[in-house]
Amino acid sequence: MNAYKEISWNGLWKQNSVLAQMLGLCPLLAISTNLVNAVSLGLATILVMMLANFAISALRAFIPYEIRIPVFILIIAALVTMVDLMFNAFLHDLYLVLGIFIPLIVTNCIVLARVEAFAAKNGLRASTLDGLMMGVGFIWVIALLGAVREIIGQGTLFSGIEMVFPTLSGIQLLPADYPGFLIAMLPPGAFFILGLLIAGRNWLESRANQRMRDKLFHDPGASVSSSPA
Amino acid sequence: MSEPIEVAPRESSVLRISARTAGIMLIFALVFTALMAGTYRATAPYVAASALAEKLRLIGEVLPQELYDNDLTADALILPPQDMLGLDEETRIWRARKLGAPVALVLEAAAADGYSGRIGLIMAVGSDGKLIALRVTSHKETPGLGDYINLKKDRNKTRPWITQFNNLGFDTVAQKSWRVKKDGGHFDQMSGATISARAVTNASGRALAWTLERSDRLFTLPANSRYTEEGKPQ
Amino acid sequence: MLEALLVMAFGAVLLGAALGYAAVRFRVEGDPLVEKIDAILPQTQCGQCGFPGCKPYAGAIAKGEADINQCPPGGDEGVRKLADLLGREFKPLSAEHGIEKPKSVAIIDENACIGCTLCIQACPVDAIVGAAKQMHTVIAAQCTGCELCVAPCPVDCIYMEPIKETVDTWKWKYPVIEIKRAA
Amino acid sequence: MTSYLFVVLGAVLVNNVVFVRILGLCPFMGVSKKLETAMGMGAATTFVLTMACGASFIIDRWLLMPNQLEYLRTLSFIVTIAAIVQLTELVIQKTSPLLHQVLGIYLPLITTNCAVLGIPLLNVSLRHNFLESLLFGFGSAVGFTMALILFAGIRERLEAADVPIHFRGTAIAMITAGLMSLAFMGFAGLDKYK
Amino acid sequence: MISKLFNFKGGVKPASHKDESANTPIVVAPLPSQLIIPLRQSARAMAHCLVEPGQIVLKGEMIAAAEGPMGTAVHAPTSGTVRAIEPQPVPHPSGLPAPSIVIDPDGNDRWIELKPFDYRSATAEQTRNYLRDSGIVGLGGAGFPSHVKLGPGEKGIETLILNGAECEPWITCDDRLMRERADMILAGALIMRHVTGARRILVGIEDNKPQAVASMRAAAEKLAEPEVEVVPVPTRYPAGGEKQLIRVLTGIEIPYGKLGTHYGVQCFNVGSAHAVYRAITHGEPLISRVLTLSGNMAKPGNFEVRIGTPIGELLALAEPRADTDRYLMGGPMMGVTLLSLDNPVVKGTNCILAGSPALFPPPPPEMPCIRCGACALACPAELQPFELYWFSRARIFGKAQEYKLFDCIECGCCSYVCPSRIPLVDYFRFAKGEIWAREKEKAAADIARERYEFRLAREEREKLEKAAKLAAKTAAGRQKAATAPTETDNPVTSPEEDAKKALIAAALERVRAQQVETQPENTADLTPEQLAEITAIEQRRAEIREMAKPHLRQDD
Amino acid sequence: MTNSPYLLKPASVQSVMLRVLLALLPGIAAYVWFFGPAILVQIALTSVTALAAEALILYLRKKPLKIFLTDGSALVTAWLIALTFPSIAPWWLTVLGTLLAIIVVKHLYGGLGQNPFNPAMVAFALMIVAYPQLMSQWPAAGFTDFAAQWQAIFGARQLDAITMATPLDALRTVLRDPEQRRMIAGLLGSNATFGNIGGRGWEWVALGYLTGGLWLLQQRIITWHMPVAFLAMLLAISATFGLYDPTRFAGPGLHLFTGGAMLAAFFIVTDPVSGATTPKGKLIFAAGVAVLTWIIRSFGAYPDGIAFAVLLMNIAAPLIDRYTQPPVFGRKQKDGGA
Ligand SMILES: Cc1cc2nc3c(=O)[nH]c(=O)nc-3n(C[C@H](O)[C@H](O)[C@H](O)COP(=O)(O)O)c2cc1C
Ligand SMILES: Cc1cc2nc3c(=O)[nH]c(=O)nc-3n(C[C@H](O)[C@H](O)[C@H](O)COP(=O)(O)O)c2cc1C
Ligand SMILES: Cc1cc2nc3c(=O)[nH]c(=O)nc-3n(C[C@H](O)[C@H](O)[C@H](O)COP(=O)(O)O)c2cc1C
Ligand SMILES: Cc1cc2nc3c(=O)[nH]c(=O)nc-3n(C[C@H](O)[C@H](O)[C@H](O)CO)c2cc1C
Ligand code: SF4
Ligand code: SF4
Ligand code: SF4
Ligand code: SF4
Ligand code: FES
Repeated sequence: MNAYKEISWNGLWKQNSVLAQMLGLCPLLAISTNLVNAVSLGLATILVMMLANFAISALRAFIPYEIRIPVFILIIAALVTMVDLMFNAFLHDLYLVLGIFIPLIVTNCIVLARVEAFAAKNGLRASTLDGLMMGVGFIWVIALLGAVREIIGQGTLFSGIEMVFPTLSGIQLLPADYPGFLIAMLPPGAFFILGLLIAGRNWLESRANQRMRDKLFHDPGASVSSSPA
Repeated sequence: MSEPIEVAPRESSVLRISARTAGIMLIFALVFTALMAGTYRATAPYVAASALAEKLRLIGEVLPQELYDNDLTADALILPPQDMLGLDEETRIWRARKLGAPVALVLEAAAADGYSGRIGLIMAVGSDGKLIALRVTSHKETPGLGDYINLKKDRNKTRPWITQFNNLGFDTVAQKSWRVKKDGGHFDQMSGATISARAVTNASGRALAWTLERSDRLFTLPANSRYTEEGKPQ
Repeated sequence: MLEALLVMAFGAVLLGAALGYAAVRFRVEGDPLVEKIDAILPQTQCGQCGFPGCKPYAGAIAKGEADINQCPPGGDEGVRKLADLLGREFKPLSAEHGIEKPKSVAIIDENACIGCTLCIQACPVDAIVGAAKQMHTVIAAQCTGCELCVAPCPVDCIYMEPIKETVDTWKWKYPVIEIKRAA
Repeated sequence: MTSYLFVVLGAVLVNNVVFVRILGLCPFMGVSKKLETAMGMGAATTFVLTMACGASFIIDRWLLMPNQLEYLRTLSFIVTIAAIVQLTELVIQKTSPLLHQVLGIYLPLITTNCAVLGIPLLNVSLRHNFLESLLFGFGSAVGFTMALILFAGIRERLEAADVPIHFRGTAIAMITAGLMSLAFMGFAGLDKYK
Repeated sequence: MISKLFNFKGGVKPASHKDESANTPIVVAPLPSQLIIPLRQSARAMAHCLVEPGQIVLKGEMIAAAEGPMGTAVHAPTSGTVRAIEPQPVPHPSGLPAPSIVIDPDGNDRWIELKPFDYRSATAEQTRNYLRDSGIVGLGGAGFPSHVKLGPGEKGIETLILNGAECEPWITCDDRLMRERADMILAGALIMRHVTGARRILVGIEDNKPQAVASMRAAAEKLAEPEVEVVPVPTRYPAGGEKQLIRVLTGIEIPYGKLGTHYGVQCFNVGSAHAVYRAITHGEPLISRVLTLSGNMAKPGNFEVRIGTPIGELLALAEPRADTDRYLMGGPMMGVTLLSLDNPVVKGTNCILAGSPALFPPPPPEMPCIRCGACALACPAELQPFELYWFSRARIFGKAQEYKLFDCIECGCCSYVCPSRIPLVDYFRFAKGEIWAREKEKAAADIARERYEFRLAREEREKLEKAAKLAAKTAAGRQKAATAPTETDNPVTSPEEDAKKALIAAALERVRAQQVETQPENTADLTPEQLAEITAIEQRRAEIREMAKPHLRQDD
Repeated sequence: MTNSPYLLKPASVQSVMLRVLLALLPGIAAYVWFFGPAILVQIALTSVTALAAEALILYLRKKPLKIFLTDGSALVTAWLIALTFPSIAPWWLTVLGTLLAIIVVKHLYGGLGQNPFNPAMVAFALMIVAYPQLMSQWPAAGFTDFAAQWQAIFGARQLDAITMATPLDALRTVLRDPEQRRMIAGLLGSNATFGNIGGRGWEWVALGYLTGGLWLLQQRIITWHMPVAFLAMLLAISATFGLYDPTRFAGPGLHLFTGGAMLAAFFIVTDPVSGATTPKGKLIFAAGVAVLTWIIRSFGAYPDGIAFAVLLMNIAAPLIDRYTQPPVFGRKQKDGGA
């Protein structure tokens, strides 16, 4: 159980694909113009990651070392193509919005990196969980980025939701005469906001470190002074 | 499968290794291609349906469903690239009829002189010579400034800019007034972003004129045939 | 369907063969990276990194089995160089492996030494001379200050002495920036 | 003839892969700490991407399109690219161990540089012919290399700057990339003068 | 006659303050109460002490001999008794003490017998050795041994340059020397020309010293020698820098790491020429020099001072003002702060400057560099000081070296002009020191690596040998096999282990050592020096062992 | 204790920045004369914002407030923002621009002296991308009614009466319309007398900047390299193309005396922090800005390319510096192993 917890924690925070490993940045930045796009792509990514990790973990015994990369890529590409076809068939509007970024999940470094670093060495259950958690780690970041960019950029949230659920519609979060800050929607804004997110993570990490250090170096001191001699 | 793996690479010849890897690649390729092909087969009808729906939705924006009763996709002309319409690739003209009588032509056009390049348009021209409605299908105008030509992006929700073309024809607005006010014409523009408005207005005027000149022929050519200019050989 | 399979089969066979061939033809031996890492390590050979010497630690880094911040004698400076070499992000020295100390040399109290040779065997760089039952002495110039000889000595006659500054070894200090917070 | 020039210039400046198309960011962030590595990575990517564009065009036109196998594009392109990359890697490893060391883990990761797949896919959707495909690939790669090198130049300087502690490293690099991309927006509109 | 002057880039023009001390003649300073003569002559060389405490020496007697190629001799500046040979504070930015000879003067100031040196009949080599033994070093500040600079070099020397620029504010000792002893300076220069075989002599003097120029010109005319030329050069700090002066007078630029001799020029301070003259024609070794006392003083002036005079004893001559808060040795641009007034005058001391908060206000706080480029415009070495600063500050030393950190001559022009008041030179000194230290560390690490690897190889070999022996033994007699495992035990034990256990282990160890007969052979690859050291140690040890025998614990 | 040199020239960052501010005054005076006091309001707004932002960050980073607040660099940035933004831009626009410039572009990089990008130009670029319409409403010449300008900055905006397209913008509008291209010769050619080149008033403002800039040169705050290279290159390229096809390309008069060309030549391109620093590098940098400015003005989507051109060259500055290091003393000629 502990191992699973660690896998989850790695995926969600410690080894977070984006914030810690700086992988999978392209879809992250390109598709996070609003929350709905972001989450959609995130879900597609999770799906691919789980399937890929599962498949490769299952097949790892049959893959010789020299051609492991082509084979991994072959498998991932096949999975991505299937997801792509599904999007085209069932979420056509979204398919048009996400454009080449669905096929590009293939090259999302994080998929291949995980497959190579984890699934190729671990069991089925752990690998699938790793795929899931890495994916969730990706999706929360891209969703956060999407939400922030959408709010700052145009003052709305969930705009474009009708592409997925035709009955719903986005909400205007800021006053209607909010002029919008276009930069947030454009590439520069994506970089800026991601930079701030990373700095935020650094800040949290350093605070955690500090707390740990305090625990290590102060608590014993405190207990010594308070404990009876 | 497991047998070749046990062969230590040092002992095997280059050829054998090549053959072995090729074999494994082959198997993986076959299995996964089969999977993909299966998915493709399974989703193909849905994909086609989605594409069709997309087209119909676009048409629906300029031409209300109630106005016609024929199957537009079956009653279309193939239109080769047309300079007058600003089109540099093959498009289609859909012909709407009600009870067999011509109702409207739906066609695409483009303005090449937008602020940031091409603006794609779709429009429905009624058999009475009026422009039923006009929409922008694609553009690269500056977000927040020139993008009001897109109905969805227009901040004026009560009377979006693009709707002022609804149901106008050269009878109500003379062809030489089919311009933005800034150029001495009939149509409003958004101050500070005249270029986009001018491009759309001028392109729509040209397209309307083009259509009206040959509207009869457009309605009468056989379905799914290729449109050619009169007098020119096929 | 059939075309798809054929196309992919064709590609797969071609690629698999080419790659298998290349993998054998172009195999390389040895890892020059280890040498490069070893060149950065301070060669104190103290084992504080958790490996029996600098070279083994270098090997572990190259294989990705050890982090780059485990060598206290190298200090933050050393970590920075490793980070540079390996294209990784700098991280401060890991506290569990020890802290950077001023460089020092071992001194054997010659009066107390019983000549047991334990320290000779502990010294990773043969900086202690002497033979069984004779007193031992550290050749200061060759002592790396690893402290490995201190613990084994049964009569506790080895101590570490920080190297003193002389006019010749003195260095200019980092200029202090004398901006005090106004108000 | 000039249209070919515009393909290249457009890919290098106006629609720069990194700053405008937002492709290839992982190596852009990862291999830009030093100028020398940036140059090496740029050269490797240029080679691979140009090759990939040529190869993928041929595959698309001669194998996939005639057989209505467009859905195999992603797969066949990426596998081709992976093969090109791996061959390149093996050759470099043998012939120039130094370069191989410098590029380290990033050479195999060229495969996962999404620009390397994205550009061939864009070639298809932009309906480029063979020469245009090659030039587009080359131009994009040059744009990538340029971005990488310029970025490395700034990052080397940043190393000595008194950046607030939480922003050191990737965070400030990200913000720098944003400002660079802002600067590249200045080229907007140049490509419509075809 | 007037040769074409060249220009050097950069430089600054601080107020010169020469008038304060330039107008009074050189005064001979009185005999101090004690003399402290450091054995360390320059960064490069340490003299070899010839005297012992208590020994009586005469004025001019050699008390330490030249050692090594860069060494020069040291002489007693007056007659008296050697009180001690001990570390004393020396004028060095570190303030650390260095070995020195302390002499109590007897007040008689009795000369040793002086013999002029007939350089015309001696070989150049002999003259150089004579100068070395007369303790002649450059008096321009760096204290570089003059006999080395007088060496033939690669191509021979064509031009001899006398440096009378004296570009630092306040300092006027060379000025006075040129005004008062122009003949001697030129006579010294002619000797140097003879030794080097140079063709011409150029004397460069900043044009803010017209009297010195006139006096030198007059002396030159008297000589009636061709190819001796006195050239006024534009006043701009650091026109007196060797490379800058050579550039101005000849147009030759000498890069870092090259010496004037590579280019056929050599540059000497006028004081050095004067000292050479005195040594050759009068046989007087270098035991005194002219220096300037100026700055925040009531009676600034120039004084002929014995080397070794404690600076504190000198100051009264010029009557420092009450608000003096520090003393500098050297000029305000390159001098060092004296950390103690006990520091003695050394051969390179050309000026003692009294400073006050008004003269040298404490620098305002350092601001970040705004890359304004003022420093680059001022740098006579044509460096980009702000780039060097940027890298030195962030400790990116490799880059600093790439940007030619070591070409910096530490003239201080960049710090002088910097609007952000950055102590640039301090950063460069820091960086240079770190780089040198690092190089030393690297060399040490390389040696350590070698020795470590050698040891590993040796252990490997020993193991193999042992195994072979063991195999032989087991073959010989099976019953002994039982003891074998203990022999391979690793004797290195944990610190917690108490001494007794270790002693037993040690005893076992010896038994084992005898058994296997493999003694540590780590003395195999030592240099003769090391071997000598070891023998010395062994000797010492033998003595100690004798002394310590009763106290040693019996271990068997 | 301090070390040598003990003498320091009386110079400070503060005096450098102060003189830059002084040098801006002639241009500002002309600005007020022709376009009313709105610009003064903007300068006040940006100055206060910049100082407040600076103080906040210094406080957060625990740096000495007084020294850095009084160094004047934030004010230079602030004034340049005010001068490059339309003087009747709404208050929040300039304030937002200034905040981003000071906080993100300057202080995230460590503050004074460390920013690789020109803060004022980033502010301009960010705002013209985000709010192109607001950033292109310039006051019409002769329209100096303070009340209306105040209204434009702080109140509801009814601008049509008081704005006009700047010449550069008018030019691009015309260039875009093939039918109007024929008119262009008239626009570009006939009116080209001083007082009418860059639109009434603007060339006097430019002249003011020129005066101040020359004074800065005389004060040795800037060197000749940047202004000369920038203006010469802009002149050369616009003259060449202006002669080649006067119906498509504006001539040098328009390029040099409209928009921010003069301001840029002396105050913006010369920013020491974000620009190149070697002599050759300065020439390349400034010439590069000129070429990019001309390209963006002539073909790009944004009317004035200066800001983008400066930022683009900022990106290249570290590399320019690196590859144009002047030879060090004694290392000019290749000789025996030197
Ligand atoms: C960055 C920028 C982007 C612009 N984008 C557009 C645009 O997309 N559409 C447009 O019509 N005008 C755009 N303009 C404005 C035009 O340059 C021009 O000022 C305007 O079309 C003239 O309209 P007016 O005559 O109503 O002022 C833009 C201006 C700038 C500065
Ligand atoms: C910046 C600088 C300024 C110097 N100024 C003088 C000077 O004014 N007069 C002088 O004799 N030496 C000066 N020197 C020392 C000379 O470079 C050089 O060492 C000296 O002239 C050599 O003569 P010497 O060996 O006889 O001392 C200066 C050195 C430097 C680095
Ligand atoms: C550095 C800089 C300085 C500027 N200074 C002025 C100026 O003094 N006067 C002016 O009219 N416009 C100035 N501008 C704005 C542009 O030159 C240009 O006129 C304006 O952005 C375009 O407005 P438009 O969209 O109405 O054409 C400046 C821009 C920059 C980047
Ligand atoms: C000649 C000169 C030009 C300057 N130009 C600018 C400028 O264009 N933009 C700016 O933000 N600051 C400018 N500054 C101010 C200062 O360099 C700037 O605030 C720094 O970039 C902040 O680190 C200038 C300063 C000087 C001395
Ligand atoms: S900790 Fe000691 S043994 Fe390990 S690398 Fe550093 S110096 Fe070498
Ligand atoms: S371990 Fe101690 S007692 Fe034994 S030989 Fe070494 S110094 Fe002497
Ligand atoms: S003079 Fe000072 S502020 Fe100017 S560039 Fe040099 S170091 Fe920087
Ligand atoms: S101290 Fe060094 S860097 Fe500064 S001006 Fe002098 S030579 Fe140049
Ligand atoms: S996701 Fe694009 S390169 Fe990594």
